[in-house]
Amino acid sequence: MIAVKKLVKRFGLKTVLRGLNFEVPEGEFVALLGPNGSGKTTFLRILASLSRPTLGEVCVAGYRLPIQASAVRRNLGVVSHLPLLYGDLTAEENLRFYGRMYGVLELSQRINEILELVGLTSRRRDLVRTFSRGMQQRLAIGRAILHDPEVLLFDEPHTGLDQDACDMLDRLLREVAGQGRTVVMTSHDLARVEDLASRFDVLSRGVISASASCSTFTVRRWQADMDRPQTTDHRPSSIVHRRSSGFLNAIGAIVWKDLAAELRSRELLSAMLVFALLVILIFNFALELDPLTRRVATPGILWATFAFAGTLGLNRSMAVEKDRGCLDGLLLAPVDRSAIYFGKTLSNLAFMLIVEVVVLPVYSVLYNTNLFNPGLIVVILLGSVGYVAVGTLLSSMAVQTRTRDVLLPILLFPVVIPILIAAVKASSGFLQGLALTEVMPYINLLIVYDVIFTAVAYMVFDYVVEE
Amino acid sequence: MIAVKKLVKRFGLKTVLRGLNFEVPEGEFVALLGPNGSGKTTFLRILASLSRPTLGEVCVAGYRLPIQASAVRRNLGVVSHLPLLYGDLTAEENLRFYGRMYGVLELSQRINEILELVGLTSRRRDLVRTFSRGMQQRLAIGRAILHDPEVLLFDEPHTGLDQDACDMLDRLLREVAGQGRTVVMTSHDLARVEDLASRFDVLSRGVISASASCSTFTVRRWQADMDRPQTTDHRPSSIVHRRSSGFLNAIGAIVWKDLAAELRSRELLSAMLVFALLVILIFNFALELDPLTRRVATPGILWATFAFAGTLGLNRSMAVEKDRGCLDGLLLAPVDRSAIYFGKTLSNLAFMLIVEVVVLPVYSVLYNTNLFNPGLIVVILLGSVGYVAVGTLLSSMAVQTRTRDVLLPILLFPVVIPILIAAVKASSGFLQGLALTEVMPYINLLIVYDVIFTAVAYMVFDYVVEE
Amino acid sequence: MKPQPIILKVLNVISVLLFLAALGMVFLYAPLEATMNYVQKIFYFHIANAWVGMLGFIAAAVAGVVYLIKHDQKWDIIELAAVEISLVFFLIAIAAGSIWARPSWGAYWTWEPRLTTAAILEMVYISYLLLRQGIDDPDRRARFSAVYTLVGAISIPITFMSIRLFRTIHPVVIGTNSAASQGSFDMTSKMLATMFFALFTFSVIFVNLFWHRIRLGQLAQQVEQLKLEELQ
Amino acid sequence: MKPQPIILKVLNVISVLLFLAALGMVFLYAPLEATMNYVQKIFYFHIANAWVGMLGFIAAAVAGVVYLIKHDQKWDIIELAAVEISLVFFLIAIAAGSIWARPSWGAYWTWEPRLTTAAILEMVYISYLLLRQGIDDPDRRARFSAVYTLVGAISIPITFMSIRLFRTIHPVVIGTNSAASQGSFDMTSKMLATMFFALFTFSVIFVNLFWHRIRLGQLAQQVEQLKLEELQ
Repeated sequence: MIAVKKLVKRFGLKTVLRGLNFEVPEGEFVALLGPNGSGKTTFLRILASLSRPTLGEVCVAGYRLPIQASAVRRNLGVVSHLPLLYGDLTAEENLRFYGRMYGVLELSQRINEILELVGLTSRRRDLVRTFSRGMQQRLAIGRAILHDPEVLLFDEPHTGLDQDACDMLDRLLREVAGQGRTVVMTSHDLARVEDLASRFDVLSRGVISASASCSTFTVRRWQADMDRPQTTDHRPSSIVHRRSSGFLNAIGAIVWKDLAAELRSRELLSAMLVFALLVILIFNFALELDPLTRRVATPGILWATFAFAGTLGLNRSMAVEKDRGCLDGLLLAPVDRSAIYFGKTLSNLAFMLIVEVVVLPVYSVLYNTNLFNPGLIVVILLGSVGYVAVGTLLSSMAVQTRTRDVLLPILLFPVVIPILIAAVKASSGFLQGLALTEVMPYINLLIVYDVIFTAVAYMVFDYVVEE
Repeated sequence: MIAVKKLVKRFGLKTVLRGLNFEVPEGEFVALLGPNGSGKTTFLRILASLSRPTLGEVCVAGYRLPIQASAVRRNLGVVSHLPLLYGDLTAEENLRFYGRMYGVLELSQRINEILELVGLTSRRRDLVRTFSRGMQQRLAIGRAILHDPEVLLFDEPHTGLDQDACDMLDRLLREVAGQGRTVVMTSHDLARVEDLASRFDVLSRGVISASASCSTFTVRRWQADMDRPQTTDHRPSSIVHRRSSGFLNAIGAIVWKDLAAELRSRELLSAMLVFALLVILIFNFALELDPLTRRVATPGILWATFAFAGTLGLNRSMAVEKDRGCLDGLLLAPVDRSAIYFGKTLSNLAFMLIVEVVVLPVYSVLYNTNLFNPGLIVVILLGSVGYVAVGTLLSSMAVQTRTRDVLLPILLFPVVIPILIAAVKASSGFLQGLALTEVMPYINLLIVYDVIFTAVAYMVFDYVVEE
Repeated sequence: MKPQPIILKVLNVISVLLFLAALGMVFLYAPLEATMNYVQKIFYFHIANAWVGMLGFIAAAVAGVVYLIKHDQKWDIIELAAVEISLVFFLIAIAAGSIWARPSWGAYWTWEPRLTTAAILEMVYISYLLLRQGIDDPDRRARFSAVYTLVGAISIPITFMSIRLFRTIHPVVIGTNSAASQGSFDMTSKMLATMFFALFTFSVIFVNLFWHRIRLGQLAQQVEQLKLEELQ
Repeated sequence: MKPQPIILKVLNVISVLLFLAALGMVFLYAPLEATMNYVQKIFYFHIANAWVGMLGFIAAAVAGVVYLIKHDQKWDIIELAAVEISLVFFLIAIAAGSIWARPSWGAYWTWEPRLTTAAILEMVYISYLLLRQGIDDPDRRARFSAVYTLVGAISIPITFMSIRLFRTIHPVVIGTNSAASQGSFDMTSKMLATMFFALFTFSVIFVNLFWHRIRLGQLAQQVEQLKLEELQ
């Protein structure tokens, strides 16, 4: 089911895996032991299609990586020490989101089954943020088997759990693994896995340095099977109906997820709005706007406000994905990476537009100027699209750096200057009632920018998220 | 040496420690075992004076916590799973900084001894950022024993180390502990500590649930003593000369550390400067500054630029302290918390002033206006002091929140509006050559603000850093 | 949760009665103002709301200081209650002020010291709520909130002073008539009586609401407690 | 590190000779311009530096694209070399342009499209360096740098267009004389020859420096490699 030959992985000059060979037959549970820093996580990330092998062959579930990554992802479930769950969604909503990303059919019924299995039916409507670490980890396992994958990868799933939670997790792991799935689980602690695995491989200095099978396993396994007679070694492959999750479907799922989470926490929108109002306040006192200057300066103030508030929103929106490992969760889904890009872009655009829709009337009242102008609406839409198209790309980069606190505006502002110029000019053209012919060059520039940068971001987004 | 009676610790409604009793005689090495989440780290943080006990008595090194925290800190060395070291300083500079914070006399000689002991003499001039995890952990132990403390606390020091590094660390721990020091070390792994400790206590559900002494220890310990005849159980207390680290001394050490690190990495200043220039660029295009408007708008643009670039710098400056646990390192030093506040404030002020010194001439050239005016310099100094005084306080708060990416400007801007107003008015007064009597009200307002907020921040900073 | 104590129930009734009486005084007892006509009636509510907002603002700062001294979660609940009440009443005061100012200023908004300071105060309190939202550990949340209330409480008067230095065209209500063009008017003694009665009424309403909000906070804490116990 | 190959050594010599020759042409061969006098000499260096900056800019973008296709660290080194050279030469071009423009514009700086675009390009490249500094993993650093070079390369022409639409008073050097008041001048054929010779010289210097910088990058990589081996 898993076959790895002469796998080499280098990070720059540092070689982590040095010609590793590894094989797991169908239905076996292999524990991958090794001290911290031995490359277990790197190896598992390669199996999970999250990281590219430098050299060597990797086959998972009958498909080759990285070429057939999408097919592998369809048949793969991953549990890491991060939960890969959204804190501001309920247990049920998290499962629903991932179910849509994997194209699971009859999803509601499947979610009920999973919640029953992981013992969280009574907490289904509670936010994952309020869950204990153990409950989160159980739900993470539920997420991993939601689409009924053939192969399961567990990366130190016991990290941070107390004894009771560990025991509960072990019971669940045994149950999940007992359904004829192929399982690889890493651990730095032999005691943790000896009841579970049928084979132990030791990863050391970048190769499998030892391997041992556990004879007692078969007995235990057999007993476990007796308890649940419906499962067999060759499990029926049609328990869960899946269709290939469509491009638009995945985009829709991501946007729905972002909006649902924001509707509940409102932390991103309220932060952007408060910041936007503060920027306007600061402009007011900094520029001492008398009515005449104000008329000229209004478009500039508006766009500077949108630009500053926008970076705040982009930063937070991506930080949410990164902090709890959710970005990995998205990347594990069998959808095109560009669907992730477009999904995030659309939700960022939605946040930006909501902020603009609130800021415009507030500004109108505060400065006693009428900003309701259909031309202005078009400019704001075009400008926001371009800003968010580049901003989403660059914020996915910024959030993966050490200096993520400060990097986004520094990366973003120099390249969005043309948008800001064109948007300011076009806005002031409409507000001053200029002829359409005078405004059109700027509108055209905005359209050109939007089209070019959406296309470029679409093409390079892969490189930003894939290792 | 350590005596804890009926210790209770609650976080809000959640009780972590439930009447814990714990005693360690002088010179003993106690291993504190317990599963993840059992409260080991919380307990050690209380012993380390980093967290306040809710109820109960805690005595460390003969002093009571939290009343005699400063005396405890003088006699305490802590190693946690975070290195508490600055990546942009060399090994030697890190030790020098902490030595100054602890008031170690004959520091250079002591640093040489320590580097020798932890085997890093050859790497003394390399940045800690380039060290492997194991080297960092060894240096962290060097940092902990630099001031020759009587009590050592180790919080899972093996986390994230590979086998070789663990072995090396064990040798070092044995050597360090063998000098008659009292040691408490937490672990979730018995195998890890059985060679080291003379007693094992198990922490479970908030109390010590079991305790066992290791009979073989005495023999081993005796052998270890034979190897190094100079150490005795009652070690001479005068190996390292210390004086009480003065208030100004500690401030100086912090400022020196920040400037030295920044001089090397230049990442904070360059980020602030680039951002400042970008803000000016955006203003230029947003406001379409013709020469007349420009004259009026200059002070406003300058101050808005300083305010925006300032939040970036404050954010990064505090994130550096927080990310590698260095804030804990500062808090462990036997100096008043307000020394930490003033030290950070002074270095933030230095960064802000450097940025302003660069921005002013650049702005002068770009807009062909003369900004060299002694009055303006005074205003900039006064404004920056107030801004940084509040900003340092609020950024120490913001960095400890979940939404740290976005929170600082939102917290800071509403309360610094009076500074911005007064600074803009005073600046434009000086630039337009108004009479001093017209400008003075604003200068006075700035001074009042600076004095009041420095005093308030001084008084409340304790509450921001202490748990 | 204990049932409402008798005094609170009595206070509920008194609050409603006082509010009705105040309404009656404003619309029936107080004379119509000459230039602004019925719009001037808003003035009473504007003043009363601003007054209550101020009370809440001060209560929050005091609760913050007490929390920092006592480290008792109770004062955090009180502080949050005061902030929320202050937030709502200041918002009403600002809205009422805008409507009242519309005829005299020709715009819903002017950058006038009191109005602007109230708006900035609203920002401080919204930032306060965002700060609370960003912290999960209740102890730290309470500590940071208290510190921020304190910083806000000190900054607001300075903000007011600085904006006042900056510009001022707010109607000077009680005093000379010189600023008539800017929306001031003569207070008759009946108007004055109505105003003070409104202030008194809203103070009682404030105490009543404050009490209710604190009870709500305690209830929320108990719910949290129960959830936690269920978890363990 | 291998010693410098023969071609590189020859190139070193040629670069120096060409540079001396260009100096000679600028100061001895090219005629003095009537209104601006010696200040106009700067023009040749301004143009040549801007040209080399442009070459480096294009080289960086190409190297970025190739890196994204091949994932070979070599192209990252080339990209960084091109960016650094471009950064320095554009900076010189901007400074030279400012000095040259001083007499005709009456200021060191005008918000003129070419100058402003060059300044924004500098910002893009400084941001590029800050991005690199913030990433420790060399693979990710190379990937992100390549993406950012690409984004920058596409944005810069659009920036130029938008600023051009926004305002323009840059001297139109070759062409009509209508914009004389804005600092343009008539190019004599000798001047033209000098300009082209300067362009050629600086192109050779660019190739030479580029080569040296790439070798330096490789050297740095080897040092890193050695340190890593020592660690293990």
